Amino acid sequence: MKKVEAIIKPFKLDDVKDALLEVGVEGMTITEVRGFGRQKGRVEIYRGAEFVPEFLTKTKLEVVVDDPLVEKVVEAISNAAKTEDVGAGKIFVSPVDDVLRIRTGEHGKDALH
Amino acid sequence: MKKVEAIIKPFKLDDVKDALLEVGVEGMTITEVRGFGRQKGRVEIYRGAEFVPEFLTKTKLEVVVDDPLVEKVVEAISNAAKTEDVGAGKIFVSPVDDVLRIRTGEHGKDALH
Amino acid sequence: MKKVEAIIKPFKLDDVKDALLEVGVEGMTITEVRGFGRQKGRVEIYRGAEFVPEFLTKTKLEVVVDDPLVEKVVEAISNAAKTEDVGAGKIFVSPVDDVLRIRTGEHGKDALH
Amino acid sequence: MKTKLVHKSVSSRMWSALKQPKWAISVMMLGLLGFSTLAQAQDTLDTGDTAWMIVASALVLFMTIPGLSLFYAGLVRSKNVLSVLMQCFTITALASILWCVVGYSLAFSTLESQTSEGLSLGAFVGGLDYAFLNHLTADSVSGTIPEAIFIMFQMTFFIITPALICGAFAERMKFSAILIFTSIWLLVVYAPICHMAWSGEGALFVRWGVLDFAGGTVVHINAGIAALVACMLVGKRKGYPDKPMPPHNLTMTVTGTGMLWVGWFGFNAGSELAADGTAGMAMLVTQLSAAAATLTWIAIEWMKHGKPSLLGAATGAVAGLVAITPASGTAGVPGAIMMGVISGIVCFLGATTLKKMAGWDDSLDAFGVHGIGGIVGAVLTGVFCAPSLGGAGFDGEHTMGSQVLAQSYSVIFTLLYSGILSFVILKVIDVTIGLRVSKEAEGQGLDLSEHEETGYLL
Amino acid sequence: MKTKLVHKSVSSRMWSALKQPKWAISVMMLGLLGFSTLAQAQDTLDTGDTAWMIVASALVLFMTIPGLSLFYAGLVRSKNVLSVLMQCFTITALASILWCVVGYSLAFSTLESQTSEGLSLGAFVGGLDYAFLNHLTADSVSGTIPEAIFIMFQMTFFIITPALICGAFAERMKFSAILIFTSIWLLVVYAPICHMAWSGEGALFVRWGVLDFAGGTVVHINAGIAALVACMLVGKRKGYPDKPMPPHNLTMTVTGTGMLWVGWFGFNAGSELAADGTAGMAMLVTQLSAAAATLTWIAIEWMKHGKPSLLGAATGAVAGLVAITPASGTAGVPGAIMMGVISGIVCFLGATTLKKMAGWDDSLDAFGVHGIGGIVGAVLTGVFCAPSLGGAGFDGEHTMGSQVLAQSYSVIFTLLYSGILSFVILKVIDVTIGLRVSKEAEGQGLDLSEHEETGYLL
Amino acid sequence: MKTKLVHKSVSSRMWSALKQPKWAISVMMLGLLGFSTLAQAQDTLDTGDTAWMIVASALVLFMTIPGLSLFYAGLVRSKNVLSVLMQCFTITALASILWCVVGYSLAFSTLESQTSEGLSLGAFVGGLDYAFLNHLTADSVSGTIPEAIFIMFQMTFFIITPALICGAFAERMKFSAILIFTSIWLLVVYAPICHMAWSGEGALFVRWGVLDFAGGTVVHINAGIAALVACMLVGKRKGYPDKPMPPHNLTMTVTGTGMLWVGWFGFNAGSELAADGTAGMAMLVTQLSAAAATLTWIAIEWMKHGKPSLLGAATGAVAGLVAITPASGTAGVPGAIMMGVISGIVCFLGATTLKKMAGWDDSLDAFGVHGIGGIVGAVLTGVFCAPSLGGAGFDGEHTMGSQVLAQSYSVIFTLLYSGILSFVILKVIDVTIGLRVSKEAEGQGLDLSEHEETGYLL
Ligand SMILES: Nc1ncnc2c1ncn2[C@@H]1O[C@H](COP(=O)(O)OP(=O)(O)O)[C@@H](O)[C@H]1O
Ligand SMILES: Nc1ncnc2c1ncn2[C@@H]1O[C@H](COP(=O)(O)OP(=O)(O)O)[C@@H](O)[C@H]1O
Ligand SMILES: Nc1ncnc2c1ncn2[C@@H]1O[C@H](COP(=O)(O)OP(=O)(O)O)[C@@H](O)[C@H]1O
Repeated sequence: MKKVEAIIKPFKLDDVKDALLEVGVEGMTITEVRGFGRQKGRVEIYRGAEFVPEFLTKTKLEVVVDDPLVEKVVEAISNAAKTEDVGAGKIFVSPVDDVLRIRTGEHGKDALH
Repeated sequence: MKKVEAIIKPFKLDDVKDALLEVGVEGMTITEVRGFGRQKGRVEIYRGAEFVPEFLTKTKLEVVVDDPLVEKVVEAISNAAKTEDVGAGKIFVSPVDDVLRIRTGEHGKDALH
Repeated sequence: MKKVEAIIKPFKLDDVKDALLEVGVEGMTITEVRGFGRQKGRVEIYRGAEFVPEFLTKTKLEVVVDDPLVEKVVEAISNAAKTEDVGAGKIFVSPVDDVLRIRTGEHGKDALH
Repeated sequence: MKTKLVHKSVSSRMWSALKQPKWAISVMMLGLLGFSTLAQAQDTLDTGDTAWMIVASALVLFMTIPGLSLFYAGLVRSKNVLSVLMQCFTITALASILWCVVGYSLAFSTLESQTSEGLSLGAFVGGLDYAFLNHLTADSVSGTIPEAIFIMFQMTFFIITPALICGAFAERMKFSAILIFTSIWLLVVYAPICHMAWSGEGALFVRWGVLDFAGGTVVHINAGIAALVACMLVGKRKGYPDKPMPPHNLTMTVTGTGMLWVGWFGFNAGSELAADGTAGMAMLVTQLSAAAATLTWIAIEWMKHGKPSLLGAATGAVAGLVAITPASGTAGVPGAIMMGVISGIVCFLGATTLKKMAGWDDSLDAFGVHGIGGIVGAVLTGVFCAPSLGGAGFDGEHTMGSQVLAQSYSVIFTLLYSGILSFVILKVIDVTIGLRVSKEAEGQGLDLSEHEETGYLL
Repeated sequence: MKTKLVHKSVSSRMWSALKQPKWAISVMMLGLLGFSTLAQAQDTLDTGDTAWMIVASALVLFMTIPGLSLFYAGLVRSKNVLSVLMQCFTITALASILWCVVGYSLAFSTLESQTSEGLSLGAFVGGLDYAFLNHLTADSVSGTIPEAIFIMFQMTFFIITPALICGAFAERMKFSAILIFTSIWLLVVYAPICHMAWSGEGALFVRWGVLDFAGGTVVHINAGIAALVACMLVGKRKGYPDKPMPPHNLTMTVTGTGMLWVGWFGFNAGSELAADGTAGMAMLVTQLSAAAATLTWIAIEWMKHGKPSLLGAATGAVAGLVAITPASGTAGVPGAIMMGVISGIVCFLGATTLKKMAGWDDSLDAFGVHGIGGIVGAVLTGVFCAPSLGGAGFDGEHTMGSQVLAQSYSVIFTLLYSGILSFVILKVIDVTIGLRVSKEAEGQGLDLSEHEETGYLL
Repeated sequence: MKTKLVHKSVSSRMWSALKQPKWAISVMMLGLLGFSTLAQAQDTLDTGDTAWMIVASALVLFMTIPGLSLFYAGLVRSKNVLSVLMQCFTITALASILWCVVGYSLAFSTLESQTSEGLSLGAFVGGLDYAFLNHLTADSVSGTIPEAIFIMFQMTFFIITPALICGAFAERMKFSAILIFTSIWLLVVYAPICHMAWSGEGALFVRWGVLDFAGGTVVHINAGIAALVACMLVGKRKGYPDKPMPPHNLTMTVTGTGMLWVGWFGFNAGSELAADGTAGMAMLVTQLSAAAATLTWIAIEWMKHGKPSLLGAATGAVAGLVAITPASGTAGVPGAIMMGVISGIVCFLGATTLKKMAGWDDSLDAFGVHGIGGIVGAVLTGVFCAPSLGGAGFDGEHTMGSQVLAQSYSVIFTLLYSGILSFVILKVIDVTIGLRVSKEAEGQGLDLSEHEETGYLL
């Protein structure tokens, strides 16, 4: 099993979610994060004092999926979250040993569906 | 070492924390997240416009533990977080290569206690 | 590739970020979390009712880096985040299988620079 | 000039004229004759009335900043919170200046034309003789209060009316377009309607015998229909109605509602322009209508959805306040409660069923509450004026039927006048600079895209 | 009817009667004789008094919405923020209607009974002759103000008192139960106590010579003891006192405190029912007591915990405002400062030590501050009325000792009357529909479980 | 005593004296002669004036709590939000007590010294005869209002002035040091300046013929220069100016701005001490200056940065309000608009370019807005008093040139007096207990380190 973690622009969340549901994902977890990357924030000016936010509001999406689905999921996210400019985001894939559904006690694959 | 990550209902946090302390866990990290899963939100109605929140407020708990403790920790969380209805939550277990306690520079197991 | 995850005191974020940029990191993601550990909160008193916050506001910093950089990154964080007292924080290192830059579709190492 | 000031105070107190026909007629005669000796005798400052009207003006300004601003700002998504506050705040500043430059003159100057018998330009709009308030000194008196206070009081109405409209096109309209629209609309739509209702006995609505004590037509219907036109021309928010757009901060909305409610005493009881028994009644009926509408709205929710909501309570309160506005000088206790109940029901339908059916995106229900509540209130004013229903009674020339008819004329006239002109103004802006921000800007939120600021950094 | 109105205005100004015994006696005689000619002469509207009382009424309403609402809402956990706001808001609407239906009549009608010599029903409660305010017209005058304003002013007290009680059972009581309790309590408890204190010279507290200028017994003790009974019957919040439940938004609480403080001038100086020197003194002593109590509270915290807190400052201010309320017409500058200091100390103990010892979960210290502060204030009113302490002086028949005794009678009577009846009302509700939400609902928060809404979506 | 009260009311209405030289002179003569019969005749309470002044006092208090508190609190980082609120709140309490203990006496007592011809101590400061307000009764009258209300009204100025200073050293100064500084500063700096400006015809500024209707020197320049000195002595915030420190909650700031704006009517129109035509004009010009400055500020931003900001609008409004303050009794409509435009431009430069160049860390621009706006306003008051510019006209002895000179004297005097004494007071505190919190405490935020509380637990 893998965890696919994507850092995307907040306003893309809806599209990404829909794309994931289409490829069969049934659950996911969202965290509001602040990202630092190439994309620089827009200059905000407060009483003449310029302020370039180094950290931008981003959305982190985590979805744990069975190995066969990983590629599809990555692709789905990638397509839905794409924008032309810097800061479109990143996807990380990392190993997961096990999953447990608390309510039923199911383990592994079963816990995901 | 493993990281045990649990997505639980926010009002269960207290019970889960107590259960973890009992099995010997000494530290943990909590994040407020929004979850998408089978559990659907309750219909909120704003001036007649129905609004079913797709994403529900959940609490993510992360605890890194030494391998021997993993099973006990998963069980402790699972028992304490259980509710009868959908949305009780999920637990993910994933590998961790190393831990460092910043203050002392200790590594590995030692950094956890 | 590894993910280096650090739980630090919020007011140390600036120093840590600078240290990371110095060792060549180009992106990172920040989450506001609440931590439970040895450090206990300061007693807050509301109308005579004492309240020791068990969970303290912490900052979680995640940075995915190429293997050769891991050690330098851990050291950089560790040095910059160090404080004398309990609660300075923890660093976790865990495996990452792949990275994708959404905008360009680049994979692996390339996606990080 | 004194004579004109008499007209003003007479018209503003038309209600009492209606109750005391003989006095009214004699004053009108004086007006016609320009009999200035008595006029001067009457235009003596009363410190009590002045004290009240200073405060009433402050209260109505308080309704806009921060009252209405907070009410609206809490209802949008957090990425647009500042844009709404900015619109209300800037409109406040802009309207204040416009009012003194020419707005007051267009609304309240009553040059020759109004004294003539037939309909003339003066029945519709004022002249330019008060432009820049050149005539004003600290000694100018209007009725029993300083004219400066009368100007201030009416200015606060000039401010809140366009601010109300902002509710309809929230979260998507360009800031520059809003300012241009507001400026033109205030002079071309508001000032004339205000003149027709409140400038004195030659004015259109006054000829018809319309009762609009505190601004049912002038403020609420006027703003409501402009809001409806605007939201249709600007178009729906991206994602509406499929994507839910729940209020981001209801604590803010209910804080604003409290301020609106309290400020509304300035609006309604202040419209008496004096601290007297009618002001007292206006205050009481305002309270009762708001209360009744609040309870009605949450009762409907409770029955329909199983739970009463805070947003429902707040919206109901505003509906009740809107409805009683034109009637606040003439309705009695039972009338006020009835008007609250009826406006609660009708506005509920307006902001929910009707809006859903019609499919327009009146984001914060500026039309649903102010437009519809205003219409309900204006018409019912004619009903609950009846002494048998506890009202202050009709003018000698009117019965309930004819009064309701007069009220309806003013409603229809305002809907048409404001609706059509708002449409024209907005269309012109649309084809020149455009009404709407880019899609990207809308996605990102107006706070950043229009003002480069962020609401909360908690 | 005129005669009765005289009684009313006399009683409300009992303080001045006490200072000018001769005048007081002669007016009382007039009252007894029903000498209506002079009464009519006296009941002439004064625009200055009217202006002030319109504003005072608005200020007291402002104390509840949004003042007290915000004060309380900031203190609860964020999952219950809307429920508190909703309770205060709905109570405002509900009480407004009830007041006009029958509340005002029960409180202020003074039919035959009060003119008789012995204790009769009229000493305890009013009749039904003012029900639905059928008697009211725009010309009705009470003292020097329109009766509509007198009704409005007293209505705002009728609103805030049950809203205060909400602090005790916050975060766990059913919304429906709150509304039922409030409705019954207002008519069965508030209206009679109000009548006994303020309806005129035949009323119970007036016979005793009790000084309660602005509502120490009627509002604060009355609400405080009901709050205590309620929080005991409803039971502790889940987790209390082991789990800390810190305020979720102190910025909101302190905003509400500022509004309460400012609004309190309407409450206290407004209770003079006129814009005169006593109103002026009432304003000044209100300010000083609040200020002294604020400083006292944070000084105690500083000494005890090493740091002064904002919540402490805000709570202290409210304690000082509560305490001075009954004394605001009679205390002088030194008395006000002393009362502030004493109430700061005693309420600190009440909201901390006593509460901890007693173990009850008075969530937001409705009893700890309003109940205890009210008792302290009511008793001390008898002390600081003394001219030697800067007070306005005693009625010819009273010494400090006898005045304190009279005050104590009213305190004990109110504690018993309100305490027992509140208990009965709540018990009945408990066994019928239940007072408390389910455990699950409490865990989830009342915002979602009772109103299906969420406070913040930042 | 009566005579003294006459002086007071005369001085407070110096503007009108200036317009009606003959009347002024005769009153002055009466004052000199202590001609008490007429004085008594004049000191009759007017209920309308009293009603207005009660409310005006409430409005000015409202400016501080919650107005200014919220304005400032929204501008700091969220870890310091409570500390700012706490400072404003505690200062309110502290200043209230100090005012009654001795502040009022130092400011407004006019013992023998002022009646003498040459400059004497009495021209600079009052005596101690009103200490503890021992002279005060409910019957004391000052002009046409109760003296208690005059005391309250002036107290609210005594409260807001030190609260304004807090903007300069926000986010780093010790709470204890703030309280000590405030206490000394109020008695040693504020009270004398207030005396010199407003205590009557023998006082320094009055001798010079200075026009300061509502507190340009007394409040704004006085606070502004003290703020500048304080922020320089306390030092820059850690990280300033490299690290951006954007406002954490602009919704809070703009809410506070709305409250300030509305409250300012109490400040300016209240300074007339009566409900009359001049109060009316004061209200109107206040509105116009604020509006003009708002538009000016955002216009500059729009041109310079491409976008108008909400913070800009709010800051502009305050700048315009500050500038018109001393002129609000004498400027006309065109003058008010011009003063708004000019103060908008100059304060923009002050809060941006000048601050950046000078390098001081005046965190919330207490000097940039209040100091600079105050200076601009004080000087321009002398210009826009001219009848040719719509003003009320000069005293017989003054021309525009000489008036501007008189204004400049008072500006320079206030800058020097307040600047030097503030420096000395702060230095002494610095070397004794220290002005600044520890580095760690600053990093952690003052909410936790100074008050052990947390602003938001959403
Ligand atoms: N090495 C990294 N580790 C963790 N998060 C990263 C890393 N690099 C980028 N991110 C996250 O991805 C977001 C987008 O990255 P950015 O460099 O701005 O855009 P792009 O990937 O389009 O070049 C950042 O805001 C940050 O949250
Ligand atoms: N595949 C997944 N990846 C990441 N998070 C998930 C996944 N599935 C579920 N979750 C998280 O677990 C929560 C509970 O899941 P849900 O399906 O509602 O309940 P249950 O596990 O009881 O069927 C979700 O709200 C979501 O935050
Ligand atoms: N086993 C753990 N798993 C996850 N997070 C942990 C763990 N132990 C500590 N933490 C995080 O690290 C933070 C610092 O830990 P703490 O024990 O207070 O300090 P120290 O590491 O200096 O002894 C905690 O607040 C918590 O967020």
